[in-house]
Amino acid sequence: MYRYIARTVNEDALMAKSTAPKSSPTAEGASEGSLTPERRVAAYRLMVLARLTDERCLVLQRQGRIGFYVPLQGQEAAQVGAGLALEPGDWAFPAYRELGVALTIGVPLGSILDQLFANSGDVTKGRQMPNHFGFRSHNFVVASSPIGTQITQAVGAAMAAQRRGDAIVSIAFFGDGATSSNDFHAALNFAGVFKAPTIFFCQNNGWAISLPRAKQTQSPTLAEKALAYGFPGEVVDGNDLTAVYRAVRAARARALSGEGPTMIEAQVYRFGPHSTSDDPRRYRADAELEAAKQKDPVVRLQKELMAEHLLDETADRAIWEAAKAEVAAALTAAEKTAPVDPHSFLDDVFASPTPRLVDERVRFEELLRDGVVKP
Amino acid sequence: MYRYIARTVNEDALMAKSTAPKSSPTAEGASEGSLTPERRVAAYRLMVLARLTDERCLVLQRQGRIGFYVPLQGQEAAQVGAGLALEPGDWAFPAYRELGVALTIGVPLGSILDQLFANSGDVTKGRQMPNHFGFRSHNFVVASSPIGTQITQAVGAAMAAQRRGDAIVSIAFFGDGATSSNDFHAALNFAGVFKAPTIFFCQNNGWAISLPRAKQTQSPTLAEKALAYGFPGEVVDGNDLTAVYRAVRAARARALSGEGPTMIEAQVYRFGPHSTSDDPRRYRADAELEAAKQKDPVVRLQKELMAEHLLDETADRAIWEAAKAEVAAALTAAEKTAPVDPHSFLDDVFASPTPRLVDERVRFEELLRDGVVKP
Amino acid sequence: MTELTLVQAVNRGLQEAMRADSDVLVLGEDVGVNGGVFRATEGLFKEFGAERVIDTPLSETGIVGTAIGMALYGLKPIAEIQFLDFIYPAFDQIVSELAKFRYRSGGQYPCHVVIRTPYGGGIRGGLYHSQSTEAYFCHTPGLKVVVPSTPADAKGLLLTAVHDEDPVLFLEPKRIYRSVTGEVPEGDVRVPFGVARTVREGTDVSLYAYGAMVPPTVEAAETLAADGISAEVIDLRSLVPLDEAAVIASVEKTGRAVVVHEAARFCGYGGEIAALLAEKAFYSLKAPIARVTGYDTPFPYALENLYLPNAQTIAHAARATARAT
Amino acid sequence: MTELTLVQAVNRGLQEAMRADSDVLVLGEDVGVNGGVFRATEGLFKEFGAERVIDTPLSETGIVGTAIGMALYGLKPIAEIQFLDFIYPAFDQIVSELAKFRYRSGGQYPCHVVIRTPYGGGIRGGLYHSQSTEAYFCHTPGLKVVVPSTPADAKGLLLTAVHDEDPVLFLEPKRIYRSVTGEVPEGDVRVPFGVARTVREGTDVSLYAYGAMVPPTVEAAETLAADGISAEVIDLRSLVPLDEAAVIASVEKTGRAVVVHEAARFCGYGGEIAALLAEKAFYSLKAPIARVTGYDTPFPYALENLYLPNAQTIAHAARATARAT
Ligand SMILES: Cc1ncc(C[n+]2csc(CCOP(=O)(O)OP(=O)(O)O)c2C)c(N)n1
Ligand SMILES: Cc1ncc(C[n+]2csc(CCOP(=O)(O)OP(=O)(O)O)c2C)c(N)n1
Ligand SMILES: [Mg+2]
Ligand SMILES: [Mg+2]
Repeated sequence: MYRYIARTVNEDALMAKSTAPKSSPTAEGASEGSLTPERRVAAYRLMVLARLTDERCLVLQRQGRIGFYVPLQGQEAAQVGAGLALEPGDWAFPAYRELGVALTIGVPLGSILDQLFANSGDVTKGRQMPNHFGFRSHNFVVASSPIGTQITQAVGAAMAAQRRGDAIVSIAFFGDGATSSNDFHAALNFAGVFKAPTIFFCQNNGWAISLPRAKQTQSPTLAEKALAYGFPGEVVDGNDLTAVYRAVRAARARALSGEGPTMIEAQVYRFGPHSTSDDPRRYRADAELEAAKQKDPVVRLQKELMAEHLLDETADRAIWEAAKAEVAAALTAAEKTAPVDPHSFLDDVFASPTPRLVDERVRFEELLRDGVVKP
Repeated sequence: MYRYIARTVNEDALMAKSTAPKSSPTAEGASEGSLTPERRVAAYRLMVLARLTDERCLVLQRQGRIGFYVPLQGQEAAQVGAGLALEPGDWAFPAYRELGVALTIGVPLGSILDQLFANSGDVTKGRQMPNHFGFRSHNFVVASSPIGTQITQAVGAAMAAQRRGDAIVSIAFFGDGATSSNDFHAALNFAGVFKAPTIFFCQNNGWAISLPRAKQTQSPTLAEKALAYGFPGEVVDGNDLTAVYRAVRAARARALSGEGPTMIEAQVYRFGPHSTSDDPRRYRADAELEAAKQKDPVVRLQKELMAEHLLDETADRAIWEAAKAEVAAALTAAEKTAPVDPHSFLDDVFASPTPRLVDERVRFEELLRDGVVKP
Repeated sequence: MTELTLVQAVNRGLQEAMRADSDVLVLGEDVGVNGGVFRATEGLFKEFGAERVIDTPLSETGIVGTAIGMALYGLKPIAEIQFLDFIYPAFDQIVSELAKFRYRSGGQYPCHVVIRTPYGGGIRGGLYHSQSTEAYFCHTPGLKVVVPSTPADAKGLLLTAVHDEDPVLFLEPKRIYRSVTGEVPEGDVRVPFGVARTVREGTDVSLYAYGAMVPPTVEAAETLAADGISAEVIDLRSLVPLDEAAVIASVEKTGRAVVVHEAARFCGYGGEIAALLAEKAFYSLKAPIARVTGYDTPFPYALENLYLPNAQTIAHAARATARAT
Repeated sequence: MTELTLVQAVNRGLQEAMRADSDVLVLGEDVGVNGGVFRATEGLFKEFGAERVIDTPLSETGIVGTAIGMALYGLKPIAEIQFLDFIYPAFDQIVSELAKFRYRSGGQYPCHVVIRTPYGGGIRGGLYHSQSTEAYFCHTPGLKVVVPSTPADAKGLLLTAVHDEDPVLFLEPKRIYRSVTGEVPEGDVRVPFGVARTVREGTDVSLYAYGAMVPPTVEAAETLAADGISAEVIDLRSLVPLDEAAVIASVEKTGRAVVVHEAARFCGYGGEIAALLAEKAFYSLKAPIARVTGYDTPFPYALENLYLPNAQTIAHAARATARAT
């Protein structure tokens, strides 16, 4: 019974039972694993749209037109790849960086911008900081700021679907930093025990604000943490759209077949600051960023599509122009949209207001009427 | 980069890099791993004392002489083995079941009984339920009830020792159930990152109240969870005193050499109820208990010592009689000790009382004086 | 009507709700095969099976976090936390998530989870099996908090909780789980939230209490009656939403108020009642507002009987309040 | 004396304490190389190194849990929680462990951890970068809770906190981190706990505030002065232990009280102040006690300016209180 476990430094052992081939952009065939050329071009369009939206939003924030912004550049392939692998009915539990997932599953850009502007078109009614999206219409559960909490919730939703007999999965999006959270542990443990049809999709972008991946945990990969909960984890190149898509499809199939959860670690790199409040020059070397940019997922897919003659320069230019126009139009519309109703912050605490809240509304109306507070 | 990790079902891989031989009672030699015959006999004495104390306390609780009790039967070898492996200066962070550890590191039985009786001899001043021991004199940090919290604290103490340059380790005691707690995750992660000289000593007694080990987590062993944090975990037969001792000594040496933490899963079985509030017949099969009792750690060591002629029936009887007498004497003393001072519940909230607490004491004194409350 | 203990009434409430709606399920530690450490879920596992009476790993984070996910999906989970003292690993999920889901999603995601948990002292449970920290939750907008003190209210409030559309913390006074019995109506008979219960009418002083403090408060009122003091006893039972009208109306009648709870005094729930009266019933008040509460110390083990309010200390404070000039 | 912002004063306090005692160390998320997301720990990593300015993984449980272990061992850890809104994963360690260690060990194990954390609204931070939940901690026996509103107090209270023997929650009003500047003494100049600060004397109405609510409360007092109402402004600053004597003395003079805080009203800290006055200054009170607070909703993003108290709403309530008959 005396045994000593030393897998930690044994990279080979990790791969011993590899069930999937090393990725290669040409490895297609298994329908679950393949993206048609059309879908890859569509994915490219989405990645370009996400990239341009992002660039624009960073400017909007600097101009004071939106209050805050969380950029996603460098994570487009991971987000679009994962989004494409989902089916209608699946439930996504995002963190705050998942704008690209939202676009991919069909959330209109305008709805996204309305949230960033916290205007009257924002379905979350201006209650949350920018990037904390939620679209019930798309089973894109409203994000919150506390790191990790959505992971456990995703497991609960999956358990509920299981109980109802619904053939859907839930997918939790989170970062490398979130693997240190309480909820990561609880979620993966419950998912393992209850064989919940959940996909744990970790975008390891190398940083939790200023803390590099290497200082977050001593495990060689994040994916292998899944083993501590009795199910497989997988590392995937998050700059490789097809690889991400394939991994999520496989995890989805596994979940639906009743085999339980999978963790996927998509290795990407955060090109921008953590958020518009952050200055990464304080803690990270330019060289690291430059090296990462060599693997830019948008450029990578662009090159692949061109090499495969699925795209030429004219078509490419058209895609970028169309995206630019789409962003501009959506932006104009969002900025024209009326601000949020000043009374609305008192709504939705409960299904119907308690007497205390009714009182508070009366008090607030009086303050407004008397000019003590001004909207 | 596409790789699939499937160690979970591969028991062989677990053992691939085993650095220690399979246990065998005769494998001695390395001084770290050996217990002298004298120390093994002394260990047996402690195990007998723990067993008899336990039996007596269960009776005391049924008789209403103490309010509550948490038995440890079945875990004597794990506790005494671990306790023997510690050195003065090491810090123990126990849960509520570690009476045997306390005895082993030299806490007088009388002090233990005083805590169970919550009398004026209780160094914790009757503030906690029975079994929540704490003895600063022995670096046996006061136990609390919330599961898991001491594990993270043990890591902090180890980091502090590291910073001070003290050549000591901390050891956290916890059960199988506690591996599901938030603190387990935080503690092992921090310990891995900071290479804290901590030993995570998990007594897997098969149950978290009514939840069997198999339903707590899907990982094949608990020990292998350590790998998710980048350090080794080890499964040890918790009924084998020497194996436990050896594992803890090895972990201790590793910690002191700066290599970092180790997790040890001592596989034992909880013979009794979870606590005196519990009725295990509701959820566990008699047969399972009977099978476990075949491996009774006290009987096992008794047989080993006899086979090795370190003990004969006369000496054995003397050990049991002496222990019985010790328990009886300590009990008489504890029952004679005065109850805790009725004013004392207002002390020790802060280093010195705030005005509010001074007021409350005045109010309390008035109530006492006026006979409104009666001690 | 059946005569039941308070914990049996909880059990019947759960059974009733689960029979009526297959979306209702129970999850928590030891709730299944074992029937709960206080037997509140006794028999449910047998009747409804492991899919609806879920024994979870030892993680309150996991219990509440997954319950939230289930609720978002449309189920009606009832999570048991074994002791209120052990709810803190779930505190982030409760205050950051459960309480705020409806609000922060702009009403898109109601999140209806019921969290049941035994609370309070008097069972020789020491620091971690005795606390009353209802004020934390009452101070968290978006949560409802209720505390029965009778078997009928236990079942009736629980049924309301299960059918409510908002998250509810359902606090069970474990000290009177078995010591209080009473008639409980059969079937789906609900007790509404936001309505206090006048246990005893009176004209000289208003005594506000809830949970396990109701019986000693009533006993105190009886003692006071012998002294010629007529005390009104209000069982608040719905801490959020609070029946402010009833709280105020009583003091408008008596002019004097004593608030009773087990929790530590400083920033406890009694502070809110006192503040409410000092704002909205100020001109009716004839005497300082008294609070009879636990002391501002952690909860002690050996001396809990000295720490906790009882009929004598309540009567003592009420007498002083009734006579203050 | 140097003119500093509030956050600079915090930084100087940390530096001072770390220079004076090598047992003092800082740990938290992004506190090291990055100098803290608000720059409160700027420069410390460079001066004291990675052993004393510890960048931790993203786990508040781990931060406070390990800080407790360090404190038990004898170090003096100062844990930073990036936002008060993110303290809840550590709530169990704080309320169950940190607050109770000394008590439950019979005084054997003091546990002196300082937890620093920015709190409060007004920075467009939405639900999770704006909350003021001090009442949770004030209701937890065994914890001290302080809130500076000036740079001098920020440094002085922090130094007291570091040298105190008990656990201290040190709340930093992030809204005025940079907007408030003031003279700060050099060296180890401490501001004692348990002593309120009278910001402005007055005779007609007492205004109690703390943290980022102090400046608008002072502004309100100035407005009132123009109306002929003399308002006294008390900066409570030490919430636990509270300077009850000062709170009561002010109302004994003015007869009227308004309590101001950002937190939601129900069961907020203002309730305790009102209850204290309604008990111990009852006969001095001439008007209902008013509370000017956040609403009983989660903290909103777009409309936070409507949610938060400001000089106008404070003056409005104070005027009504001063004139009530
Ligand atoms: C519980 C909690 N602690 C701290 C924070 C502050 N914080 C916001 S994002 C972040 C880092 C998250 O890193 P990661 O999970 O890798 O996600 P990424 O931002 O890289 O996408 C931190 C520490 C928080 N939001 N929640
Ligand atoms: C946070 C928390 N949740 C629940 C409990 C109630 N409880 C007490 S002991 C226990 C089971 C612990 O099992 P394990 O860790 O295996 O230790 P053992 O009792 O078997 O030694 C539970 C659920 C608790 N004490 N703390
Ligand atoms: Mg990251
Ligand atoms: Mg166990």
